[in-house]
Amino acid sequence: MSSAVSSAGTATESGAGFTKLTRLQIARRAAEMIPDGSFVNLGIGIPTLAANVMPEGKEIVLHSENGILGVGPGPAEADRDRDLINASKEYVTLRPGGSFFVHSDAFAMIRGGHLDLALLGAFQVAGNGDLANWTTGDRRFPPGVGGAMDLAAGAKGIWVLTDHVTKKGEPKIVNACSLPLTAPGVVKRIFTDIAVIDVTEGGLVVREMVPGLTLEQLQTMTEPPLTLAEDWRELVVA
Amino acid sequence: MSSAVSSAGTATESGAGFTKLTRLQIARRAAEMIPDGSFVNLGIGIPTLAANVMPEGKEIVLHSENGILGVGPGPAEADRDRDLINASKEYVTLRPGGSFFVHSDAFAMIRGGHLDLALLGAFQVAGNGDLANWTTGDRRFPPGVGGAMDLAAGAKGIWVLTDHVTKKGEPKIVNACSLPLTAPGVVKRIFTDIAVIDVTEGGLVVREMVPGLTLEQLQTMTEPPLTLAEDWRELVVA
Amino acid sequence: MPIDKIVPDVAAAVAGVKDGDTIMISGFGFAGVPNDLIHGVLDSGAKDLTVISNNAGTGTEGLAALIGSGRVTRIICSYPRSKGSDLFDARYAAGEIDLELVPQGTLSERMRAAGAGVAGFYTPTGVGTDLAEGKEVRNFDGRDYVLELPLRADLALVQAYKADRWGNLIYRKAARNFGPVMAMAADLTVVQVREIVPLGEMDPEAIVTPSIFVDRVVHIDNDREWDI
Amino acid sequence: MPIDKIVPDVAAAVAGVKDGDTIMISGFGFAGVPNDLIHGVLDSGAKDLTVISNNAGTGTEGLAALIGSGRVTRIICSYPRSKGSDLFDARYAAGEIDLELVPQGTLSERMRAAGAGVAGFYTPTGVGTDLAEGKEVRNFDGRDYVLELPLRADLALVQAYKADRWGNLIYRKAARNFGPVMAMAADLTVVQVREIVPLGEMDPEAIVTPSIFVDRVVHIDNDREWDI
Repeated sequence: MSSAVSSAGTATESGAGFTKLTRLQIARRAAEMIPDGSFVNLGIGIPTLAANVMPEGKEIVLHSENGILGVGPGPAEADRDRDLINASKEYVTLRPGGSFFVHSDAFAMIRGGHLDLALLGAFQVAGNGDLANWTTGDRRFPPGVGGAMDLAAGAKGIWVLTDHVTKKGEPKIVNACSLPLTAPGVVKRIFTDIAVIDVTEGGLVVREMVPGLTLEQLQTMTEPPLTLAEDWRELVVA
Repeated sequence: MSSAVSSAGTATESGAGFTKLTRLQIARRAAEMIPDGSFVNLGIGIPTLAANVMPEGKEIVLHSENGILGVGPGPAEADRDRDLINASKEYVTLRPGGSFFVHSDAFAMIRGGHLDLALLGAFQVAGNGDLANWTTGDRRFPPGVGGAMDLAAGAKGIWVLTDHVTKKGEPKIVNACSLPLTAPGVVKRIFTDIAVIDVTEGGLVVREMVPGLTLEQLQTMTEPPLTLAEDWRELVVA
Repeated sequence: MPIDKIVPDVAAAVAGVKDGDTIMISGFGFAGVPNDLIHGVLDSGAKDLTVISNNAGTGTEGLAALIGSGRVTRIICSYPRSKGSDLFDARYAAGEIDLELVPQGTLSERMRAAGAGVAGFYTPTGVGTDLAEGKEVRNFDGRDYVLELPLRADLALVQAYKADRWGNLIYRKAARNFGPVMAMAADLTVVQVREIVPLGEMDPEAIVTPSIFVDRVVHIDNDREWDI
Repeated sequence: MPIDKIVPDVAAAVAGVKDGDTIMISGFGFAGVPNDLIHGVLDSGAKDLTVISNNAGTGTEGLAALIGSGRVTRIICSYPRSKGSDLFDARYAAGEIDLELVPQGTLSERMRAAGAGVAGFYTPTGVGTDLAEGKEVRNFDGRDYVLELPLRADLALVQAYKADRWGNLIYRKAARNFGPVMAMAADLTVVQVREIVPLGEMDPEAIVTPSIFVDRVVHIDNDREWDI
């Protein structure tokens, strides 16, 4: 990464009049925007948190690739069932109307384009929607891919939920992914701890920014050029 | 067909000291030879009759390609259920231990080589095991294939149950099928109304003949050369 | 808002069907045929239809009626001719309907492929026969296989036994047949059921078609039935 | 003679496993892992094994123990590294185990293909990524797909919930996961269940793995379990 990028990272670290969202708040904002009635898969990481903050008044059906539709929130400790876990291997519950099925059917749903949305984590997202979220390329450790490539290639819409920059302050939204791809050109929307950005044919369009953040500041933390949506709004989450 | 063949047909019609089996007897003889514990599909025609004459003391599980394992005999008229029919569209019953499944799974069982045996009808069988049983090639009528090709290509063993000659007296066991093939080289054993014949790499081997029939007579009704098994026996069915 | 896929009647169930559509119709023999939905399509007036179904209808109602109406220009099936398939037979003899004959297992697997996002698969079925003519044949580990492509539809008409408002389905006995794969393979899956149950009443272990594959459900107390 | 696939103990269940075998092991995370059967294979002494499983084991028992024993020379899986997968991680770092990494949906579909007699299929998963390297890519209707080949095994070890003497199976909740496709894809399918029920007691509409796919069943009252 360039030094310009590093200094942008430093700028955010020093605080510049804005407050980052927590991981749960990122999940909550994404959950709020899921259309009512959608069938949605929640990937490992920040997306999984969304299961516990689904908006009231909407009926959204959560899919887990280990063979569950209708995933509910995590159970009380006393109600944990070793046979009922989600794809992140966390204890979950089943909502009325939920169902269990074989793994190959879970992925038929994914690959066949039946999921309205998959919310995924990311190491990097490129301006053209390329997604890298399965390996950091660190050869000391065995890589793992899980269902990431199937979800990225199969769901009708891919939303990414991620911190805006790495722990070192480097942009995760980049001109071209340096890490191995999960799938090319699939990401439609990016929820970060400071912004909501749409990936469009005309480039990245900022829909929301946290209060106090300017487009210029956001641009220093983002490699591809950003434009601000005419109807952009402040990114505020309960 | 050649005139030699026609005259062979005529010879059988005139009666030559032997009695042909009925269709039910053909089915019964085949059923008797199914190994205990087998999973078996019964095709349309004579094979379907076997469901009602399965041997006592053996447990054989019948598969129907419309999504049933554990097909039982036909019900009394009062017990007919419009939702419970076999691949021949006849009313059937379900045995304890039976199960229902989707059509694609029924054919996964077939194509995946999980069936021990399929008993099929035939228009023609060639000496090399080629099977023709799906169309007479009569262009006045629309052809239908059903599950014949899947069964012929997929089951571990294919037994054919058929009259030995056509209504015109022409051989159905031929040097080369003149009718369109269902699958090449798949038939392992042929049960006819006068003989049981194995298809081997060394040619057709007669295992059983009805009492009074000679190999010479049988050969006149059969195109490929026949050899008699050393341990051949009389084909007698209750 | 609660998800509610239940529609009030057959007309609402098939609303949107249009000329030129490809329509899957469940059923094997007389079991599992969504006869009420078929008559809904007939009543809609839609024409130039392609039908994907195992059979081509018997008697004078249901699929036979739809074919007899002349609105079906093409049928993809495994076994069109049966006792009583006179309406189809006549159209076929007159050259008024195209027939694509597909082995039954290939038919259901092609639908599953469409539903599962598989763009093609190699099957041993049909190798060395007329039905593999013009298709790619490829050898894997010493055996030949035919490349088959997915079959999808604009609309699937399915008969099931019970549904809830999410569209979860269970079927009854051999009437299950093609329903679950057709439900996966169509843009719009419409189901007629004999019973609607409250959400959560179905055993989650026993649901055959999960809600994600179903778009509309209509309750038909007494299925149209007739002898073959 | 009545069909009876029930065997008395784990040793009888895994009898015949041999050096060089490819073994499928059901389970996703800690749900549905046939830990008792895995220890049966461990006790058998068989070596040079290839394991096909979603994960590579955690902790010190079950699959982790088998891998830790050095008897597994190759693993085909989607997600080997988890919290607690230290025994695998060490073998991997030392170059003592080959890893074929397969996307999870491709993994289950390749098993289903093996079980269903499909010799290959085209999937969009992995296109344009390192995991498609060296594989045939083909365009259908404007989109690229990767050719994937079936995955089969000599032996499948499956955990299910209930079985009868024919080998019909039902599973419990998310412990179903890979069990049904593995049962289809192996020459010998061995199942550990928590309960054996009389033939005919299972609802024929709700049986998940029909008897035809199962070879041996062993009753394990209390599955071996441990924290991850």
